[in-house]
Amino acid sequence: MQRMVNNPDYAVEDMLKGFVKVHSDILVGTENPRVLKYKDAPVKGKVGIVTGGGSGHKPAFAGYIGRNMVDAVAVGEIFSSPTAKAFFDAFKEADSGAGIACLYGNYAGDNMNVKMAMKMAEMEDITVKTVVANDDVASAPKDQPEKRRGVAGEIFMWKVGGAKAALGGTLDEVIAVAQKAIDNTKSVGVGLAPCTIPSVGSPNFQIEPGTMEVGIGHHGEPGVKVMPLGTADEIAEIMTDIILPDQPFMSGDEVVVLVSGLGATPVMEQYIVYNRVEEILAEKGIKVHRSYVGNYFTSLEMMGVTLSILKLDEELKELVDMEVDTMGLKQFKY
Amino acid sequence: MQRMVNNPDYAVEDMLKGFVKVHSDILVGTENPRVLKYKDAPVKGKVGIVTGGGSGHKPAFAGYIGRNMVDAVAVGEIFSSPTAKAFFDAFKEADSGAGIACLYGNYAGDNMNVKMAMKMAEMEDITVKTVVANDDVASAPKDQPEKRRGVAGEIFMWKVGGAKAALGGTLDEVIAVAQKAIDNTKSVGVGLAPCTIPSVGSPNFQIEPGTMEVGIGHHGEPGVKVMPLGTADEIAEIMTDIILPDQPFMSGDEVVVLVSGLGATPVMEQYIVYNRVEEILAEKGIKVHRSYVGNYFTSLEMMGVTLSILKLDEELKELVDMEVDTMGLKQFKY
Amino acid sequence: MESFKNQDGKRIVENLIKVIQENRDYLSKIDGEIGDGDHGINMNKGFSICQERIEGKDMNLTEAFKTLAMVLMTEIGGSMGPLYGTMFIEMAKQSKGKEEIDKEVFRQMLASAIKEIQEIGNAKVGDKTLMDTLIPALEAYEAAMDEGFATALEKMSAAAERGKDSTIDLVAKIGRASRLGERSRGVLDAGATSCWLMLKSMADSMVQMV
Amino acid sequence: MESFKNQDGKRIVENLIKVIQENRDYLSKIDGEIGDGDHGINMNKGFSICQERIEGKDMNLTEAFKTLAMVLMTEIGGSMGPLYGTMFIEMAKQSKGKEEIDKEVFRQMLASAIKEIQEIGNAKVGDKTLMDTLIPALEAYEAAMDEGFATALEKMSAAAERGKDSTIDLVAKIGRASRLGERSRGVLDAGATSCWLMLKSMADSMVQMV
Ligand SMILES: Nc1ncnc2c1ncn2[C@@H]1O[C@H](COP(=O)(O)OP(=O)(O)O)[C@@H](O)[C@H]1O
Ligand SMILES: Nc1ncnc2c1ncn2[C@@H]1O[C@H](COP(=O)(O)OP(=O)(O)O)[C@@H](O)[C@H]1O
Ligand SMILES: [Mg+2]
Ligand SMILES: [Mg+2]
Ligand SMILES: [Mg+2]
Ligand SMILES: [Mg+2]
Repeated sequence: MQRMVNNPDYAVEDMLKGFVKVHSDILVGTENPRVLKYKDAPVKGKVGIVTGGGSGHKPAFAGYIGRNMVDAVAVGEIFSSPTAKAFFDAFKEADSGAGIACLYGNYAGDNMNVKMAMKMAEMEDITVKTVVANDDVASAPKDQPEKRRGVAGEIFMWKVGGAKAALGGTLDEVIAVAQKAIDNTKSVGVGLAPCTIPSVGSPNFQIEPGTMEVGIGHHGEPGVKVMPLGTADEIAEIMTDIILPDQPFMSGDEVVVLVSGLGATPVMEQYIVYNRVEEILAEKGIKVHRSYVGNYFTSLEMMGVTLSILKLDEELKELVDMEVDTMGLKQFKY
Repeated sequence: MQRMVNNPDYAVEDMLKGFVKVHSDILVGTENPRVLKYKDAPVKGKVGIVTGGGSGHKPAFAGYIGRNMVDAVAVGEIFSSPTAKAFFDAFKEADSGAGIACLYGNYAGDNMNVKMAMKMAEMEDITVKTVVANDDVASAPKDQPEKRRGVAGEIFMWKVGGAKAALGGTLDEVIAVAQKAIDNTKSVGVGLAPCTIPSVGSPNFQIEPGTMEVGIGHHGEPGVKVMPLGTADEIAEIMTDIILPDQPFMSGDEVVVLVSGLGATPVMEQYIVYNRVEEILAEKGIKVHRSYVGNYFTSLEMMGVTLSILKLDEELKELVDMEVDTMGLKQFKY
Repeated sequence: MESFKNQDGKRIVENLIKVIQENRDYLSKIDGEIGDGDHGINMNKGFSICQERIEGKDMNLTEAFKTLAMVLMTEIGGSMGPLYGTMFIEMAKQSKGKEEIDKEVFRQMLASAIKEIQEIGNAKVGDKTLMDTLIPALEAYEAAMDEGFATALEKMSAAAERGKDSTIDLVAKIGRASRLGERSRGVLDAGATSCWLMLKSMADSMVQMV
Repeated sequence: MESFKNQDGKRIVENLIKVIQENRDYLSKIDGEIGDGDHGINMNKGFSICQERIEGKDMNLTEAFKTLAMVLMTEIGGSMGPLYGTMFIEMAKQSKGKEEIDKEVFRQMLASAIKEIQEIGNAKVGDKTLMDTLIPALEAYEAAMDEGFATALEKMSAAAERGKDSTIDLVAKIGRASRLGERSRGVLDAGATSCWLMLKSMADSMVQMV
């Protein structure tokens, strides 16, 4: 395992120390070492945006803390849900009295810990409402949305929810629009090589060289099929074939597209995949309003990409276009 | 080779197509398919900032095109200098009559192609001056600066030169401050795993598992020594031991620190290394004014990091802090 | 009547810690087959923190379970934080104020733990989770209570093992592995395995004490 | 006197292209030992583009060399763009207007190419570059000119091979590999190898024609 850590069991602690040092212009640590918050949080009168999840997905989750996006984040072990206490403390750090929108991904551990944290919050009269991201089309059939995982599409949910909150939206308005964002987002992943949790020391799943796993999850959860490794164009076609019918996305739609590397796939190749994705969308009359390519939501040093497509309406477009200043996503508005 | 390409010989072409689509808010293609430029270039009355180099280093080089940074970039094959023609065309695209600062890295191919491009420019009365980055301390002894390679420290040279040009600096002023930035920058790389050029199909160098190569170059050029793989803290110590005496950086200095991943090393680990780097600097009385951690200058899917440290003075500080909007580096100024 | 003193019970938790530490890599390996490979790491980290917290302190079983539960719930997260945190907080609650732990007290501890875990996790027998260990263990324990505390504990332990083994043939219906469908069949469930290790350890410790 | 027609010379370039295409992987492998492994790819890409440009066209040697040079200089980059671009542009220049290519014309072509390459690249014999192939090749050619064009070409080819082989024992003083110091000893230089392949191919083609 060619990796740079100290005691692998404390990789997350060590990472957080460096992270807070580098990004002190945006975020700060809190009393709970597993909770980071926007330096100006709680923002007076603003709905607090909270998320959280396992580590190993940088920039997710803490990298999306910042102006017009996320206010506080609960940080878990690598690939493991944060504690209920961490979610609860994140609620407290982000709460200015306007309530908390907890926007997180659909994983068993996160569901349980958020549920327990909400019980704790109730006792302190903090109003918390949730949106549970389930954009990963390959993780369950369309009629079982409660089984679908949240993947890179969560970024759209945070972007849109954070923008709405910054514009003064009420908790219900923020929740409604974040829910709309994730309902309108479909994602799929393709894995080319596995990743290794440093404290485990060897990959906990395998992808045979010469093959790829279509529908892979952010922790290496197996996909829907293992296929011979395709060209970038073929991979783009396979992914769009899975995503487009699921919404369905149709001629005349305007969308935001996110191709995120899973960690070790060169950014160069992500652009090659994106190029074909946009061609396919153009062929179908779907217009790309905005796109993102890069390592936006990773899985340590896994190889592969996720593709996420968000269908816009006027409200979502305005919120997606809003200026944002986080470590993982910076966007100027001229 | 678990990679996502089409015809590997045309990976750069395919990448550029996607790149221009995604970043149409910042940059545009030009008549020469191997030259990209800032959408507003040439900016009237402004010195044009041009760079260029081999591909495979994303976000470098084209990712630093944008407001207050680079105006035009010549794009080479993977790990191979752009053509003289591409450099020349980039000069033309960036020239508004105020002259061109060509800020590039010290590699044989780039040196030759820039030299030939400057001859072409002369014939068209375009004034071109150059700064040749040579920040890589491990690539030659201090008394042979002409043999030292340019690595991630080039980003500081572009940032500072671009800011000076945006503030209305003359060509000589831009060249002087870019030269100062690179003279004040020392870098070193540590490699943990090799990379593969897609059209070659297998790594062109090896790093034995359990070892690391100290002083490795951006194309896998061998370093100064091969050692047993250290912890993140040890790696930070080895790198600072090489860099700090070379300037030398001293107590009271203010610096900018850049830890860049080489491609496949999880960002998490880059923060772990950074954490120890900042501790070491603090122990020595060196103050970090600003820091960057992430995949800022990569080598396909190589594992490892580079560390670059820039010693500031008041002029450099102002230029480093200036707002910038490129794909690879976005910075708000409040 | 067979029983042991709450005051002497700390060693039960100490043994639990030891067993988890010894099985760190084994549990991660099992989790790696159809999960994400971190089960042993998560468990080991939590139990080792608990070890530091109770070391050298004068504590009874209730307090030791409570310490373990708080560590799991506030410092571990994952699925195990809430699930096992709930388990041990219930064991602490049901033993609280009892000077002697007899077979009826332990029945309440186990039953209450299982009820609350089910409340939060919504898993049932056959879903390929730790419930496949817990539910048959409780049934076996209750059925054998007439034969004495020690026997009931031994039968609980044996039933837990069978329950754990039963997960091999199951298709996961809950948690990460549930997305695998048929591909999750043929391997043990990690949570069911750690749960068996813990029930067995508790039974062994208690049998020695009663 | 031995000579061949400029008009018939296109096949010399066609053969050059073939030889580079056939040695694409070999050249990259050599470059990979102490360079960055792209030499064969760069060369193959340039020469293959040239192939498309000259295919089916009626061209003399001068025009074919010029096409090759322009492709290398404007579409290939790397070190080879300027170095080999310069080489072939000089070969085009020196053959321009000559209906017959005789041993003196070729001498001028080769000498002028080497002079200009040295001008841009600043390498000398012993630096472990393509100069180690070129300089002895020219020397051998000039020394053998009295023995006739064909013999001179054959001796040039043989000297180029020895020059290429001499790079094995050299420490690189220029280019990427120069940073390796002693570690660059023991392997061929990629540019010296491609240069030998090209001189050999040119000599073979010309010998058949004179
Ligand atoms: N809802 C649930 N109810 C009961 N047990 C569960 C539930 N979800 C998961 N588990 C158990 O958790 C185990 C996995 O634990 P662990 O690997 O530590 O957490 P994670 O799945 O978050 O990585 C599974 O083997 C299963 O036994
Ligand atoms: N200054 C120079 N003069 C002559 N030959 C050179 C010079 N620099 C490099 N070379 C030749 O170029 C070869 C490498 O070419 P190539 O791999 O295509 O380019 P790059 O080094 O840019 O990857 C070396 O083997 C060497 O023979
Ligand atoms: Mg986990
Ligand atoms: Mg090269
Ligand atoms: Mg797990
Ligand atoms: Mg090379």
